[in-house]
Amino acid sequence: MAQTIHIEPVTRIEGHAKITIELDDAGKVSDAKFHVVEFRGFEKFCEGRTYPEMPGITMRICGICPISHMIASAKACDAITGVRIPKAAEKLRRLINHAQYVQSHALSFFHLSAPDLLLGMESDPAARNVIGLIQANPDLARKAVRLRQFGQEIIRMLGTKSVHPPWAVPGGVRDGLKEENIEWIRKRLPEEMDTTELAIKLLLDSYGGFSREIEVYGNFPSLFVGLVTPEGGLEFYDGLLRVMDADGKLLEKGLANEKWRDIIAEAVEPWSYLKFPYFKPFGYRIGNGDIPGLYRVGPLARVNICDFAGTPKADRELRNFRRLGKEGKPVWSSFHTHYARLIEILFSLEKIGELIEDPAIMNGHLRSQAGVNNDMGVGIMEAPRGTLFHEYQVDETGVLKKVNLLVATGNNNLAMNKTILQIARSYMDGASITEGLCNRVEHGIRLYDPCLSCSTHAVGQMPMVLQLVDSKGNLVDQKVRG
Amino acid sequence: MPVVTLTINDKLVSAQSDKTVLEAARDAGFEIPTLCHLEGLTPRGGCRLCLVEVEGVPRLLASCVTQVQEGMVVRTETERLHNYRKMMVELLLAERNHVCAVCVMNGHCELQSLAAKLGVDHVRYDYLCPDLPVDASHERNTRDPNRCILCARCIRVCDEVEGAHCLDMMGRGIHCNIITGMNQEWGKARSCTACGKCVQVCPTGALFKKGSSVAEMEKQREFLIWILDGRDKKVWHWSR
Amino acid sequence: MDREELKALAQVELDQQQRFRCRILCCMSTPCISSGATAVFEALQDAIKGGQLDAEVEAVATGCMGPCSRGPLVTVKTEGEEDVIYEHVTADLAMDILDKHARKASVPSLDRVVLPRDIPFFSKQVKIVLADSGVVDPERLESYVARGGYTALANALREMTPEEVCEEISKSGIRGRGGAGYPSGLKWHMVRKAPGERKYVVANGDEGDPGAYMDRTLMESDPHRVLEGMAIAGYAVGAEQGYVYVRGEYPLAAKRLEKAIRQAERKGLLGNRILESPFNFRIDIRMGAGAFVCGEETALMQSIMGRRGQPVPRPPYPAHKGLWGGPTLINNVETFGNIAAIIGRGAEWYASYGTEKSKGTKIFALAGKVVNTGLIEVPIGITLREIVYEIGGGIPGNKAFKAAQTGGPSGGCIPADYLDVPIDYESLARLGSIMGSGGLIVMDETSCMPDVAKFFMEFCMDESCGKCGPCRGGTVQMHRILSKITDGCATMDDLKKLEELCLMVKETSLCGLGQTSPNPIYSTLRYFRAEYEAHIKDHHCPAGVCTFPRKGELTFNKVA
Amino acid sequence: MPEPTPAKKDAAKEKEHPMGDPRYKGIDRVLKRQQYQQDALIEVLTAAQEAFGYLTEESLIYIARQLKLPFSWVYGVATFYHFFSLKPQGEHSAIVCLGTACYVGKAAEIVESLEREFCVKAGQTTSDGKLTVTTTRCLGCCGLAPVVVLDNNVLGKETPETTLAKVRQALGGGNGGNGGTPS
Amino acid sequence: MTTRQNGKVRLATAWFGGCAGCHMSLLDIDERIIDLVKLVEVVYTPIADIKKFPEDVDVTLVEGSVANSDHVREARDIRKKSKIVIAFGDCAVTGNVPALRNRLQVDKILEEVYGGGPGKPPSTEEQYAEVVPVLLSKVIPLHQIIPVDIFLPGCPPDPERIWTALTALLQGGPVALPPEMRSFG
Repeated sequence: MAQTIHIEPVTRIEGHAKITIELDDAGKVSDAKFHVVEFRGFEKFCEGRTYPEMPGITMRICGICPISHMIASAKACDAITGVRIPKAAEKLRRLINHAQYVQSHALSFFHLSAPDLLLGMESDPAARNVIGLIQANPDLARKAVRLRQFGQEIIRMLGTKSVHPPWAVPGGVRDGLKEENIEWIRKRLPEEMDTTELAIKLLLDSYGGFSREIEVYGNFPSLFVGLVTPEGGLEFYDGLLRVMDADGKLLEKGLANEKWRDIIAEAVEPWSYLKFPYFKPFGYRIGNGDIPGLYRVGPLARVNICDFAGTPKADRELRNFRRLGKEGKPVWSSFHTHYARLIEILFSLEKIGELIEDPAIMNGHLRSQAGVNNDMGVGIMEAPRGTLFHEYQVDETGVLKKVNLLVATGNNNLAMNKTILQIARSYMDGASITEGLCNRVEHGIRLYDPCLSCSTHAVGQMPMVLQLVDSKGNLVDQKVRG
Repeated sequence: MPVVTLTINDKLVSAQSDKTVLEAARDAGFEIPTLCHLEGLTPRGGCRLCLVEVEGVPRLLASCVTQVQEGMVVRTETERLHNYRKMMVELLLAERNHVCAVCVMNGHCELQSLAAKLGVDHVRYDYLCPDLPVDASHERNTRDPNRCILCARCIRVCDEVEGAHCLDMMGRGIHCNIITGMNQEWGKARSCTACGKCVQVCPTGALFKKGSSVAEMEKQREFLIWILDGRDKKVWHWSR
Repeated sequence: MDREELKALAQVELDQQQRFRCRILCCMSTPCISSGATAVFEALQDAIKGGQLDAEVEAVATGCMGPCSRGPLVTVKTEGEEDVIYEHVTADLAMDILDKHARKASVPSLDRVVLPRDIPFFSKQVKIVLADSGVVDPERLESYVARGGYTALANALREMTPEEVCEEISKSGIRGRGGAGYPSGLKWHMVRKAPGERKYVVANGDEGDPGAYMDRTLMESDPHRVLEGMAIAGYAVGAEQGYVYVRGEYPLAAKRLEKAIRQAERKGLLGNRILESPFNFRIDIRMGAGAFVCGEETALMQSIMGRRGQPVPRPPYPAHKGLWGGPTLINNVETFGNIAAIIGRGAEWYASYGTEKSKGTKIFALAGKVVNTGLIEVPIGITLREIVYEIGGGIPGNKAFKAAQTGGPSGGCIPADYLDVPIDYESLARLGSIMGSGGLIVMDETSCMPDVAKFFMEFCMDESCGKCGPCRGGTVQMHRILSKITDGCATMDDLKKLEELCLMVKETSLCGLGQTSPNPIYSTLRYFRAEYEAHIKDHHCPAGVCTFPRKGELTFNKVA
Repeated sequence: MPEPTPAKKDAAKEKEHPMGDPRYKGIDRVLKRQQYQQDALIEVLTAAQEAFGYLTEESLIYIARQLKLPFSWVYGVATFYHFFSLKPQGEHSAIVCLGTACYVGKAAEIVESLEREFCVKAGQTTSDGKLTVTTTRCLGCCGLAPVVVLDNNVLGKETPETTLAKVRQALGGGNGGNGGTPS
Repeated sequence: MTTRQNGKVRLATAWFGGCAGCHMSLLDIDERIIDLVKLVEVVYTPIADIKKFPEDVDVTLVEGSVANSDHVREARDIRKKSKIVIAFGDCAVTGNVPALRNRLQVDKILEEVYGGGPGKPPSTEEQYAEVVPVLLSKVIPLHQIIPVDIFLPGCPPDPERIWTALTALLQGGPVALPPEMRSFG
């Protein structure tokens, strides 16, 4: 008897979503779907606004990574005006972006995923959360809170608010740093570096207990997409698009941003408000249901595709990370995203250290002025969760005619679906739903740290109901957790 | 000019007899909220926020258009007035698409700060959500009717101070709207002198400097008094 | 022309009329025309000419005779006989009428359409303003003069000082017929005393209340009466320029007024040196263009000056600073219709009609669920029961009287419990309604009161000028809540919100339109609250008007 | 079908108006009679509406120039009053009175039936330009409620059925129903 | 506020149509969160694993606007089970940015956003109707669906604002924010 299991809402992710698992007549998992259940329509309601308002509007797509949207949007606006922004402004934008990586990755690792890693995948769901963590390990929790705060505080210094700061504008930024800010950052950096290294140690120490998870949590060949510096280094703010296949071969070495449409197209499915982007040259679905154009973005992809990080500590960890891939291939298992994420925090902290010591960052010229010079602008950057695309078309007065947003989480949509299918297949036995299974499937999603607010069209809280539905759609069993 | 004595909120106040109750109250240190009123423009009495109670008068009077009278007893802050003012601000917020968070005037807006001051922390009425297009055709200024409260300050400054009368109001009731020229694109309205006065007097983000980003627009209104004093009284305000 | 010549002119006209043995008066006001009066009149004229009756019989086109729903109406005046009124006259019946009255033939079929003169519809009425309506030919000055027209003006110019005229108006106790009931004499005195080079007199004929059409009838049926009243006012307050502001929907009224002004100017009854006195007075017509708010005096003045009809705050009142800054006397057309009678027959005579505080008569437009609809003029103080059941002939179809709506969108509903309340300014105000311009709509049990309130609120919402926030936004929100109620998806909280809004809009709006817009809600809530609650709590419309597609169940989008 | 304005026929005979359209003469007459006074704006607009059937943008500009008024002023006045239309009207017009007496007489049902039959919303003209359906607030014929004005003829005591029949007839032939065929 | 046996207030947070920024701002009270955890028992929140909204909650913070049928259902459930409901942030209080779509027709937006790509757009197939909720024609603030006790505007509300309100509430006092702490945006 075929059945469908519903997980609703998926929790400890940033947004609203549901999961359904379909079982065939033999009780084997035949498919698993990740549903994004909200729609906000940014692409449509932004039409008719003027482009300089876009950084402020689009950052409201997400409360966790507003900086990414603000900057991607500002970059798209820069392209519309056709100006090169002042050096100091670029450095400041990089600084705020690194600050965001610190706070966002810290949130993902400590607040959302660590409860599974440190308390166990099958521990009591009532305590398996950040509050449980605070109670179990207040010292670590305090460190985690302070790491996130460090990032948020830098954002507040520059933009007056830690969430949705009205700061980046077309042509540059609105405000610079003060001496005392640099002093504060300098003083706090070592502590945050220690916390990150501690986290890496905790994670790697726990690896022994997760060998099965490493094996089946999104461990499949796929393409990897992300930005790299012209030299091939790890890059978040600006750079060239690189596409690597599962064997480590570069399909695109460094594509100019404006050409992103050549490699990425989007599909839609009736069961999700989130679109399904795929690598265009390889196509969407083929006869046997495989999706050859499936690619992954985010920390795992970024760390896989870059040739080097460019800072000593991050490069040291990167070398260690590379050993996890089999036969010199890229690292496939999404479980290692946690590690990649921590490497990126390290990288960001090192970069922040570099940037504040650069005298050029204190230059007072922060903004270039210009009107509409191009009818189109593309802004691509690496958000914590992956590559983020903003593309605007404007009329000659600067009013938006068309807005296209392809957000990080969207890029991972196909991969997330495949990941939960893989997890469900290996942990599902018989027709009974265990709490542990639910959480494992959800953790599979959490690996991607999906920001569903970000998924533009989509946001959702993931309540979790597992439902067994027979092939005729009748409810057979239901498990509501909580 | 003869001077009259009146009582405002139990305080004895004297004022020149050609002053309005609003002016007298403000001179005496009482804050009466206003939106359509702006010193230097002819009073309009449209926003009704400056309503006050006057003893012996059954109706509430708009203080911006009511002249002081000897022996007048005025109250500017009663619970009734406060409630009405709150409701008026709620009605204004409901009739157009005021999204403070992504407005160019966020943090500097008169409507926003007035709402906060009056304790409007939510709007009890249905949002009407009209679909109004933004006009960015002008080389310097942008008009977003979604944020307009129809106070007509822009119309008055354009007519009375600049003398261009490029702006006016069209339609009626809830369908009123500010227009430029023959309801044409602002950039094509030849009577506009691009002086930008309308932008500066606008209390909200309905008129803003082109290219402003969210929360970036701030307005300066001193120019109005500078012009009027210079023009009418031959008194010039030299800044610094 | 002077006073003697005026008398002579009247005599000539009277002599002329007496030459006819029989005069057939055809009502040619808008309602009768739309019922086919033109054909009747033309058939009569043709037959008179064709039958060589020109010397003895005259067909006259007149204004309104009152019972509009019975049109086309024809009155036959025969020497030495009582006047006979016929209803529902067709061209064929007109021939029968001619046969019977001009040729003295016996036409029994006509008995069916004779309207008895002794029915309460006529006997209960007192016609002062409408005295000549349906009698005189509105397109001929002489016709009005023959009825004593313009003698009041002549007497005032000759025998009274402006001060005395104002005093006479004060003594008569007449109050503004536009709705608010402000004592006219006071206003006249104010304008007279106000300093100002140029003063103006304005007749407000922007009759916007849906359901009221007495001003139109007066302007169409007896335009000279209005002009004479204005001229007297001009003399009294010291104005040399007058305007009649005619509602845009009334082209016929404007046409007849225009004609009347030209005739009067030609005879020296308007213009320079009126009736050989030093008094000059010109009258111009200004047409409205479809805006109810222009009935509000400050908006009306804006409109006369060619601007958007948005009210301006008072004070200053028009009496001090009105048109182009000059003191301006604004009275309703009906008010001006009373002036000639007051000056002509004296304030004391006038004050003998009405109640202690409300003198004279008032015209009502009786409409809705009542047998006799039409225009009636009754002494102030008459009871609603007399109007509905005697003059109006009761409710058709044996249905129950539910309420009478007076005062239009600014007024309220009077329920059956108060049928015996005398109709005057104060009593109506106590019941939560107003006299208004005189619309009186009778509603029976098939009218749903929340729906009625919604109807009026929609009117106010459409007609709000948009200048002040409370009216602009408040009317829309009140209408929304009423819609929710009639759609069956409101809550008691909504009702509370509605009441709060009512009070706020009433107390804070800039002009009368906004201030009175909640009145229909107030009065229906006051007397029919249970009906509102039935809609909200039980999703049931007692009158069976509102339909609730999803009874008790609200879909999300409905709520949204 | 009404004449496409008689003024056009005389165009050849009369001297051309500087605006290139003889219908402007009607406006000029009123302008002169009102001595180009700015406060006569509403009268002049009325004349323009009579001449053109609606207020064309060109005519508004012409009036503004003649009266030396700002464009925005003229446009503001023209849109304040319901009488003025800035869109061309249909060949035929059906105005349904929604005054109180007509409302009590269920005039709303007449509007609905017209809207349904001819696929228009009140205030709009059918896509083929044949019929304009509008509503008004009291024509002062309350004794005859509900009232419909069809091509300037006042019809009293109407029902949805009688009105539909008369409108169909006015549109020519009994099958006026295709008047609003969406294009 | 009644105190429980463990002396803790039962607190829940929920998240409708919004961006999570208000939750982030709540986390931005930083180390005070550790103090907060001593006073409250967090019984439901998107960042914990409890799937079903529990009974008998003292205070619920609701972030986000009401934008689809799931939100309506959840809001009503929350109201039933919570003593105090707080509209948390501008989206819940005014509709805010998500309400920008209100001037458009929802079907048209869906068509335009999802048209063009390969595959079928969301919600067109019946079998997913239960999974993918129906969008409301207008995005509305929370108080238009359920009664709301306290409004905490801001996009997002500043951490200080949240802390002031929460501490006032936890101390059993009324929440009266000063003017500078209650402005929209």
